[in-house]
Amino acid sequence: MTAFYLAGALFLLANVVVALARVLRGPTAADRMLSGALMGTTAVAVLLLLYGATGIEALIDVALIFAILAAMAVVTFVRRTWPEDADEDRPREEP
Amino acid sequence: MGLPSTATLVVILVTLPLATATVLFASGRQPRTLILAAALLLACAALALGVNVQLEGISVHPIGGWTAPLGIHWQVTPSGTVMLVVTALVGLAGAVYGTGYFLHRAGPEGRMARVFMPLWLFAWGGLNALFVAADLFNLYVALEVMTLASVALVALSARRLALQAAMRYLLAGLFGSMIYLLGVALLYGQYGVLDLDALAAVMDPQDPGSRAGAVALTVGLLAKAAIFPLHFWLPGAHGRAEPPVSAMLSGLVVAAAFYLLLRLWFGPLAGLLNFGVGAMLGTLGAGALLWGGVLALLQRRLKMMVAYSTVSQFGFAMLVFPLATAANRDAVVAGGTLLLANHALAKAALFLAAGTLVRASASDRIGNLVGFSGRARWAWLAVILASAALIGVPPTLGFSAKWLLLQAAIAEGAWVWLGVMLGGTLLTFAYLGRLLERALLDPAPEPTRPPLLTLALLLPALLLALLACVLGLWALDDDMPTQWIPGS
Amino acid sequence: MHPVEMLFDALLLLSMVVLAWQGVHARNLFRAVVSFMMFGLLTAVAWVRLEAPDIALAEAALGAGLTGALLLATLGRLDQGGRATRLRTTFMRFSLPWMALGLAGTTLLLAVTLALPAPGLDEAVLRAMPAAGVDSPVTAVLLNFRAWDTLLEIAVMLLAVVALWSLGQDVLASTPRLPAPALPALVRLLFPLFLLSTFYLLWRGGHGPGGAFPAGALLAAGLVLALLAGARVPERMTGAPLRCALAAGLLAFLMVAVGVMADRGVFFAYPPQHAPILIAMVEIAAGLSIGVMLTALFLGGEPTDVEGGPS
Amino acid sequence: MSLPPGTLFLLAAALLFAIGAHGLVTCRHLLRKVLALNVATTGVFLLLVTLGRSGTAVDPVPHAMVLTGIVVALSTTAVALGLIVRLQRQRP
Repeated sequence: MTAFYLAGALFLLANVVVALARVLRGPTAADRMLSGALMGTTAVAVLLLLYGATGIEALIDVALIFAILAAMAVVTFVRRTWPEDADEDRPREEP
Repeated sequence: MGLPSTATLVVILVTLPLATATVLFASGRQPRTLILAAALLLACAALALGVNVQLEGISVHPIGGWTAPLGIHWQVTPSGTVMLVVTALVGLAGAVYGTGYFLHRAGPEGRMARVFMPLWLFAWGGLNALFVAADLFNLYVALEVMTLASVALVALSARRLALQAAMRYLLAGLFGSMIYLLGVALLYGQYGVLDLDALAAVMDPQDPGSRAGAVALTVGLLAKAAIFPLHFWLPGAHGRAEPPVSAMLSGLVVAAAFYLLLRLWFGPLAGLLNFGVGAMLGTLGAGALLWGGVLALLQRRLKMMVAYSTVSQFGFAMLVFPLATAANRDAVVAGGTLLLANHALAKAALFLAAGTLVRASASDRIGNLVGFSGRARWAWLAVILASAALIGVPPTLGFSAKWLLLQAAIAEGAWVWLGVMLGGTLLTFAYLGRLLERALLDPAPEPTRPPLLTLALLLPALLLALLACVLGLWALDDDMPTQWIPGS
Repeated sequence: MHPVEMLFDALLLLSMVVLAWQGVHARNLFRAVVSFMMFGLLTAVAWVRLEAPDIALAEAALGAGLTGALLLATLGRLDQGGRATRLRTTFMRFSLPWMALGLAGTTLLLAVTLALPAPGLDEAVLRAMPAAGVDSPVTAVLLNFRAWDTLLEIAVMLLAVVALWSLGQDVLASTPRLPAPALPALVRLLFPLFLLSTFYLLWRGGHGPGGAFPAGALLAAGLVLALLAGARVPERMTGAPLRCALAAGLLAFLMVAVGVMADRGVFFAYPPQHAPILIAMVEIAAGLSIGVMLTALFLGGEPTDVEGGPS
Repeated sequence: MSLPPGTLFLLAAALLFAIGAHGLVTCRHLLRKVLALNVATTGVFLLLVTLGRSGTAVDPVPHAMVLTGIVVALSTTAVALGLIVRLQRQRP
């Protein structure tokens, strides 16, 4: 059973990596932010599966915090940062 | 004796500044009597602690009743106590100076008046916590309190250059803390203890963790103590800040990082201090001595000159590492500690007096300073006394400190380091002499509208400078503690 | 170790390293910030893998949650193309030598750390647990064995608020970029949930992972969301009451630390029979105060006026 | 597999530390420097906790240290970000 949970977690982690590619490629700020939110949701699922594998109850709390705080980043983004970066993936500044 | 016990005094010294700062912040007001009473009480507690240490020697005070290695200890050492006393003197002087410098102002600068005292007390509390700490991680947190308060104090002067300097200082300080924490992690991974004495008991110079940890701790502290070549942040931060802030930063905050170097290299890391390490640290010191001294000579602005002088003086202090051997360890540690104390008192006096002179002259350029006249005369007197202490004219504290180190160098036959020390002293003489010569022999005309120089702006600098001169007599006494820092 | 676990760890850590690199060097600043936020998220998962649920909780709440919001808000406050945010660096232009140095350092660090025996203090903690007054070992270390560290850490936090206020800037630019009509309703729905989870975590802290810091972070998140949704701080709350709430955690901690000296004359030595209740008191005061402090850190200035968007 | 336990985590910690330190030195934008500093600090935290685990049982002391460290890092980051904004608003 543990192996099953772990395999599930691994699969979801692979999904996180796919979302990561979207974060990196954009092209718009909203794309990045949304795929970031997706990563957060997937992480909640990963944590719950890890709870299944290990039985550490605190993982549920971690997942709870992730789920609750996911709103915060997106709301901050919408209220404070957007649509400053809504346009193309232009370099905001040279590195 | 009617003095409170050492443990009580330590509790007062570490909690009172934090509590007062918090209360000042919460009330949003700056009642002058409360501030001065707290500062005075702290100074008395530090002096009483000094008396206790003279009688009892090194003492250990577990916090929460937990013994090492699980719990945290406070450790009262002669070296740390000298720093506590000096901190209290400079802290008190700065608090008095601050009431004269900031509180009369209204308008946009009222902001500075509002936040200066809480930040000052936070820094004071961080320093006190650091000087009694005997635990690697506790030292990290105390360092962070000190650094954050110092950065905020530099940023108090909202001018652009000051803000930039504060940013640079913050980054350098955080970089230093991070590397220091890496060292803590490595040593914990090797030995599983954080207490300095417990670490000294198990330390094996051959272990990879102890070597790597020692390097990391040292690099982190060198960045915080602004030792060449990691000094780049210091001149701006100290030169651009408000005068009382510069006094605390140059006199105490940098000294605290350097004190920690002493505490570690002559405490738990003592087994690693061989010829090569000493020579390397000494070379860095010689570089700082030369670089800071030459740049101090070239400065046109008074406070920048004093700031570069700090770089140079801490280069001098680095020479304790190559001079130390098993035989003269305690004398060298004593010399290093007294050097820090002398520098703290003299440099704080110099910065406070510089602030007064700059205000009286309405200019920061050395060429435009008011001459030896009127009330500015008292500020100049403080500059002269502080210069004498920095150069090391007998019988100042600077002389006693340098004398101890010179003796060690002669006994070891370390002629190179002896030469560096003499050269550094000459360089100090040169740049301070240039300041005195410009102002005393070639005075600028009187200001048309002389600003009000209150006692609060004149007295603290003068008293600190006087103390730096007079304490040298105490330091030549035979009653000096034999062991300044507990060794392995 | 199970091979699937190995694979999981490898993938997790690889993603973390890639995100860390992007978080520092991404071409676009916004991309860097989002990468850094995701880095924090995966770090929390890494803490879980290291059997450190307490840190995972704190990282999820502080590292990933509030830091991300703080960075995004800062990004919104910076003008574009402003050159003022850069430091002049003269001798650090060349990336390659530094990179070589970094790789050498990595190898050295790895070689050293692999050889460390890591004895640890777990046995000492276990022996002292019966007298600690709490069941969770991490809470016992934080609030009893090494409580002095924690007190200084709360001082650092309050100091950060004082420092930010001393910079004398306004509360963050209060004109929201876009209208968000559904937001107030959402926040009204979520806010009780935040409060509930705050107290849940405070209660958990006594016997499991949880405690003042994650709880405070959740409270702060709730308050920040409410402010972002346009809630106003009542004017009578901005002066002394706010300052007192900020200072309350540190003051309570100091009072307990000094107050218990009445028992045995030792700083921070809780009397054994009262230790649980005293620790719980400290934890609750600290948790609530931390919530307010974190909110103040997010706002970034002294709220002299009202805050929030159009209500 | 014959890797000693924690090898992967130690490797990641070392890499993160190096990435952060490298970024702190080479980046010019202040916000990036702050991010780099945070990355490096995370590397140090990871190192601490991994070392705390490789003994017989889980050692809570590094956990407490890292919790303290996270709060300190957040506080200093907030001050740094405030300074950056202030610096930019300041007209020369």
